[in-house]
Amino acid sequence: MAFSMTPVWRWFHRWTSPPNFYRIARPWALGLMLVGGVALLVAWIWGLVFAPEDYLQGNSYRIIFVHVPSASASLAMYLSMAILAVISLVWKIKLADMVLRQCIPVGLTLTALALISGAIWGRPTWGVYWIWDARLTSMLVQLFLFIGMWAIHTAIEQQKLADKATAILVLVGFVNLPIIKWSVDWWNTMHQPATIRITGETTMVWEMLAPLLLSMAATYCVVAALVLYRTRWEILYRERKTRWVQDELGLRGQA
Amino acid sequence: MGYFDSFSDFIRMGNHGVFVWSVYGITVFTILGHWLGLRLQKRRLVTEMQRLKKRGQL
Amino acid sequence: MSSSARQNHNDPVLRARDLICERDDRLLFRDLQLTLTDGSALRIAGRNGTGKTTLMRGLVGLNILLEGSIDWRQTDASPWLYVGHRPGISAHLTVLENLRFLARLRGLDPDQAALRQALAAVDLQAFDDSPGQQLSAGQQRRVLLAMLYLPGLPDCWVLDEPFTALDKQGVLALEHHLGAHCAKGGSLLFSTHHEPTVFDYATVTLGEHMTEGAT
Amino acid sequence: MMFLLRREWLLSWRRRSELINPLVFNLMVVALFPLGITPDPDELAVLAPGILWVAALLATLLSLDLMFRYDHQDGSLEQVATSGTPLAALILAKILNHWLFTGLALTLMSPLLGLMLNLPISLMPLTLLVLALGTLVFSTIGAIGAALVAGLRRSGLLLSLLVIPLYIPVLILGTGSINAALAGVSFVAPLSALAALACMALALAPWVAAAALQLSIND
Repeated sequence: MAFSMTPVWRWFHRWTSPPNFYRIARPWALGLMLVGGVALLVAWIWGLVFAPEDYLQGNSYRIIFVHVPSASASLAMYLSMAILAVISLVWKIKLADMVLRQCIPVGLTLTALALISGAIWGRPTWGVYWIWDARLTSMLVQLFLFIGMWAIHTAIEQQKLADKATAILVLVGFVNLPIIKWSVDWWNTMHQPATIRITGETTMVWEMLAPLLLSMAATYCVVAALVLYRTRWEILYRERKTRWVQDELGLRGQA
Repeated sequence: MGYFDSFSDFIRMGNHGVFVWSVYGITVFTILGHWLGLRLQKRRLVTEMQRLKKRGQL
Repeated sequence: MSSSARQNHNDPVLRARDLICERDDRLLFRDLQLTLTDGSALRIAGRNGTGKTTLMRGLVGLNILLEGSIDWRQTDASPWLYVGHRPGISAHLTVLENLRFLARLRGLDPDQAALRQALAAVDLQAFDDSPGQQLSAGQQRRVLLAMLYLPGLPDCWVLDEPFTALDKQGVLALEHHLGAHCAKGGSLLFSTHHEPTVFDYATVTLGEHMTEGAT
Repeated sequence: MMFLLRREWLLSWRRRSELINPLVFNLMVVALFPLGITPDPDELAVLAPGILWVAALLATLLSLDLMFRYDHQDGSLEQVATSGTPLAALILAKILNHWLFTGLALTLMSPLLGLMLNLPISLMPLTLLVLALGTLVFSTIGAIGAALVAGLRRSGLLLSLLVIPLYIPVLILGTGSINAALAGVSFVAPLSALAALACMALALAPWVAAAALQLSIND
């Protein structure tokens, strides 16, 4: 490819080299974690203490400041993983594989968190912990998809093969996700559930919306920081046989 | 304080306290879990590498 | 066939540069250069575990662990014919059906006589209607080798340990066949433990610089 | 392409005793539902579409594991991969063949099972049509999963984990069409969506599965 000769490409290659990324990811991870952590704290206090009660759902709606950010972040995570999968398969950037690998547990956690918070929220709203509501059901399928990625990466021993197989599966899942969402929505309307949507379309008052938006932004920061931290670990693990990692872990002085 | 009349009101959240607080508790626990898990993995890697080093297999 | 056409392009059948292969955190080889020209044979040698099979599989696109620049000469069809450790023989197809399938995959359609002739060349003419599962591992391998006796094959043969399943006579016959293939302008990349005597070949030995580095 | 199909067909025919298993499994799973839920004919009629679909889905899963297994073990796959014949062509042949021997067979069984579940006879033609389409998608998407795990040893369960989430739209649309007909409303929307899904899967899956299989051949 002619593109592989351009300075931009060479710069990109150097920038994504594991030792370099390991180095530059640290301040970013730290910064994002701090900003995200503080913002999340502010958003939560705002949402828990100062935001008014919902006239329909009472105080249980305050779960929204966890549920919606984690659900939205889990979707965003899926989108970024699909992009990473393309980068991995087309341009064969090692770093993309490492980030992708560590996105899996984070995405899995976010999806699980959205599901659990949704279920707990369901109890005061619907009177039961679980309703086969369209959003919860799609979320559940998304959890299955994340579990699948994790399972195949664990099952294949050769690192490189595991990476590529996972990337393929991510893309297949990504193409399927809108189809799944659409079909679940259709299924849901057909069975006409007698429910209030926990996150309804009703317009929210500003006092609720503001902390919600802040908590979403904060969650994105924390999630990005977590992925960076985990990627740093993945780099250490995969490059453990190299000199620079052993220096990094303080192993070379000892012998 | 804030929207609530008293601190105990805030904790009770109009009988929804259990639900709200458990969700927030689980969230905090999850974030901490990721962080602690990573530290643990890293420590395990270092000890494993030290063992390899001692045996001269590095 | 097209010996005149073949002379037209002077570029080698295969030019592989800066090959590197890491497996299970172990460096098998690096900075390996290979060039294969028309009418020549190249033997990959080396002890077990030095990456001979990995190298050959990588060259024909069966192993993504092999990295580096691998340039096969552009041809219409697949430029190579690969014989690996696995026989590629289905247990539930007869020997003849298997051989015909191997040919059809490469766009060939040999007639019954050509197929029987090829089977006779590996001394399996009596097994033509036996299902693959009734053959021993060695016999299955020989069915795959029978493919080499079909007309119209690609010019470059990549053979991983082709002599293992054969007796002394079989080895000698195959050596003659390979020699004839090269004499006709075909090229050959192969690995063996023994050293063929019938035709000329160059040798690349894997793992030598590695042992030097280790001790 | 024809010679690939003929080979697959011949191989499946000679291993036909193995191919009976998913069908027997299908029958047994269907028999479990009345035992586990209720023998009441009216209630069963309501559940019938779902039961038929879930059983067909599970039976397909059971048979998927063998799609590439033999060819991978005996080295046929690497002969195909190095021959110049595209892997996608082989995969398409395998998909069609798998559907013929598993999907179509399951479909043809369904009226009988439908009778056992008190599904109205007037719905049988629709059931046949929808199941035929749906099992085609099962085979097609399943090929991707089977290709991903072809190189692994204990892969059956893993394969299910990978493929089940991808089967959910088919299940929804398939049961949805029959349920719609059962309720007396139009089933055109889910049926055409299912057909669209089948076209899309058939067009894309062979290529994706070929990429996956190329990985699985590595060792």
